[in-house]
Amino acid sequence: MTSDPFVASARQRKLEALLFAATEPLDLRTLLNCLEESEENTEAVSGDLEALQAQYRERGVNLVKVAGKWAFRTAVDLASLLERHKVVPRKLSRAALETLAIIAYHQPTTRAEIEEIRGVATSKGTLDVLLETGWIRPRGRRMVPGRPVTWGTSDAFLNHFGFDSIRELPGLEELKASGLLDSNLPVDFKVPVPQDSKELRQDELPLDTEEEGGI
Amino acid sequence: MTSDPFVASARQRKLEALLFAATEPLDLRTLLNCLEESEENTEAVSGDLEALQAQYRERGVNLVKVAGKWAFRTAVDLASLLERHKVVPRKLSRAALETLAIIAYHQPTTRAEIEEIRGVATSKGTLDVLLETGWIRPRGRRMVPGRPVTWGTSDAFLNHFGFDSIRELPGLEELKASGLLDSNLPVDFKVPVPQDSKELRQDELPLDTEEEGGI
Amino acid sequence: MAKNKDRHGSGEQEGENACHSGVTDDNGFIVDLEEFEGPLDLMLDLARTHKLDLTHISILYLAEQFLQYIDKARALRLDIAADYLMMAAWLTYLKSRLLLPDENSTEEEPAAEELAARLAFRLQRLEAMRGAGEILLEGKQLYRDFFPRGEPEGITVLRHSRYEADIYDLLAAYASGRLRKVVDIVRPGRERRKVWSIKQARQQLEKIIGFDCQWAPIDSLLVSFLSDPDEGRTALAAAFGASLEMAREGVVELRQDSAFNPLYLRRRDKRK
Repeated sequence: MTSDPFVASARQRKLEALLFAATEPLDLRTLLNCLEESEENTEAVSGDLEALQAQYRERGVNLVKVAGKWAFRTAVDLASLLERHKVVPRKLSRAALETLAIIAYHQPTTRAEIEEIRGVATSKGTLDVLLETGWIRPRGRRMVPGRPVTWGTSDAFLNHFGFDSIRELPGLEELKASGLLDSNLPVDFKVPVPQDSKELRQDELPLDTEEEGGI
Repeated sequence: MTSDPFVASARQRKLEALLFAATEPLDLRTLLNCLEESEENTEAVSGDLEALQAQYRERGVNLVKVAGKWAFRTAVDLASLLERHKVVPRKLSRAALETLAIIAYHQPTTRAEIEEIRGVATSKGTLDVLLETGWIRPRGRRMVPGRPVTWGTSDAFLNHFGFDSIRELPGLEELKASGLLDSNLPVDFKVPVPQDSKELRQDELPLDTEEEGGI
Repeated sequence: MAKNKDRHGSGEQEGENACHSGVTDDNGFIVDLEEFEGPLDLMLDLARTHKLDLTHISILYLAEQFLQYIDKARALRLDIAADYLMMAAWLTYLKSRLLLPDENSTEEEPAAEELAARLAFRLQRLEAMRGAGEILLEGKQLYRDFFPRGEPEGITVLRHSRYEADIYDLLAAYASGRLRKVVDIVRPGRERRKVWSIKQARQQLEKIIGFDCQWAPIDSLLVSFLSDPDEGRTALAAAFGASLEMAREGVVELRQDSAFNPLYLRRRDKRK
């Protein structure tokens, strides 16, 4: 019966309470003191501690001896249980959304190109946040001086936004029709047809393996 | 044999570890979350907690339910052993203690009602002292002219006095039966039952957020 | 009465309490109103001193005690707070109602017995609450009678971010970002190029004629440079001025077949 009370002697109960309430591991001498037991009972108290240790051996809480002192500790195999994972929903900043969209439409694209399109410098944080979302990935390096990383979207991006293919992103006419883009745009205003093929383009070099994931 | 290991199921071990490690009482929902158990197992986990409670009944450490949450606490009969962990609480003035009792037994109650019962004006300091203990909290506002704040006890109150629910207040039944919890006349004989539920009563309005904690 | 002893014993108290040292009457009874928290408190104290049972209370007797006490305080010229005097007045009234037959009582006024019962109830209730507070303190308390774990490991909460964005946000951010850039280009253009300078027009013409020696109408040459059609007029005017200047310098040749016809321009062939 797991619900039977398990039995402890009066002294074991006291030891249990003392060790539970203690703010640090306690040595035998301190325990004897607290129990107001004489030195003669050192052996007996020691025996009780070992008995308690045995009783708790298979429990979620163990009685352990560290540096000669006794303490209750949660069982080592249950450590992961003591980490509660909490998922915090977070909204992407406008800058991050815009950068993500530019990467989606203009991929493969470099940071410099993103900045050129946005007209402002992209902070390192923005790309970091996007990397954390798992929606963008470094694809390769552009064959230009400096070999900047080219960015593209991942399958996770398609997944999150519910696209079967990147080509389902609305084009210029659809954006105009939805009212998101003004219809009086300059004639040369273009929205590229996005493509996220896994193969590198002619002007892309593979990422060095050790640099993958870096900026 | 007192040194036989006492047996616990895998889930009981986990519950034990969680409750031992926790810095505050945990409710069933939190425990289910930590165990990654589905809602369906609420009953089973609840059963395990009761089994644990029974297992620890005669130990130096007990599993108790306070304010609807579970926590390990040292056995009450061993208090004298733990003298050095005692925290001497700030002594409440007679006025503060009386006010606390009135709030506990008559909640939700307004300052005017407290004054009616005590027959004197309540100084701002009295409520401040009680707020400082964390045992009382402003609940809402009474739907009467002036919209006075209604006061009630907090979970910290239950926690401190070791009650699972406000219904465990000593002498509550007797006071109720004698009609002494009625803030009106005995002839009216409508006996309010103290309740500290988070939901507001019909005659309570929510506090404005910015006023929370104020008098 | 422990309370009186305590209070008297504490002697010099701060503030308003300090001026009222206790005054003992013949029975060793101390008159010190400052010790009480209002008339109800005083009455409860009197009831206890005179061993009155609040459940079968003799309100009349208690009222007399109260009035005597106030009289004593008055004789000793102690300051008496208004609420005590009010209570005294009310008790005098109650006493008279209780003593005299209720001949001229009206429907509106509650019976004297009811008034007395109300007072008895209030006293009982206050005493009950006082008792409840004491019982509460005598009960089990955390860190006095039971203790939590002294050294809890704690449960660590690891926060993971889950980013949320919907397709509308994404497209709106893209569209507004692209539009912002368009506005960036066009707006300063409009302001700056509202009026083309001759110098500006000449720079443009020099670029164009650099790689073409064919006759070309000035207006159509300029069109490719205009992002805003409204600028046509000022551009043409400036270009006309610039072309005259360039013709004078021998860089270009100009031709117009007749008045109001298109004005043609070409680079002068240096080999000629």
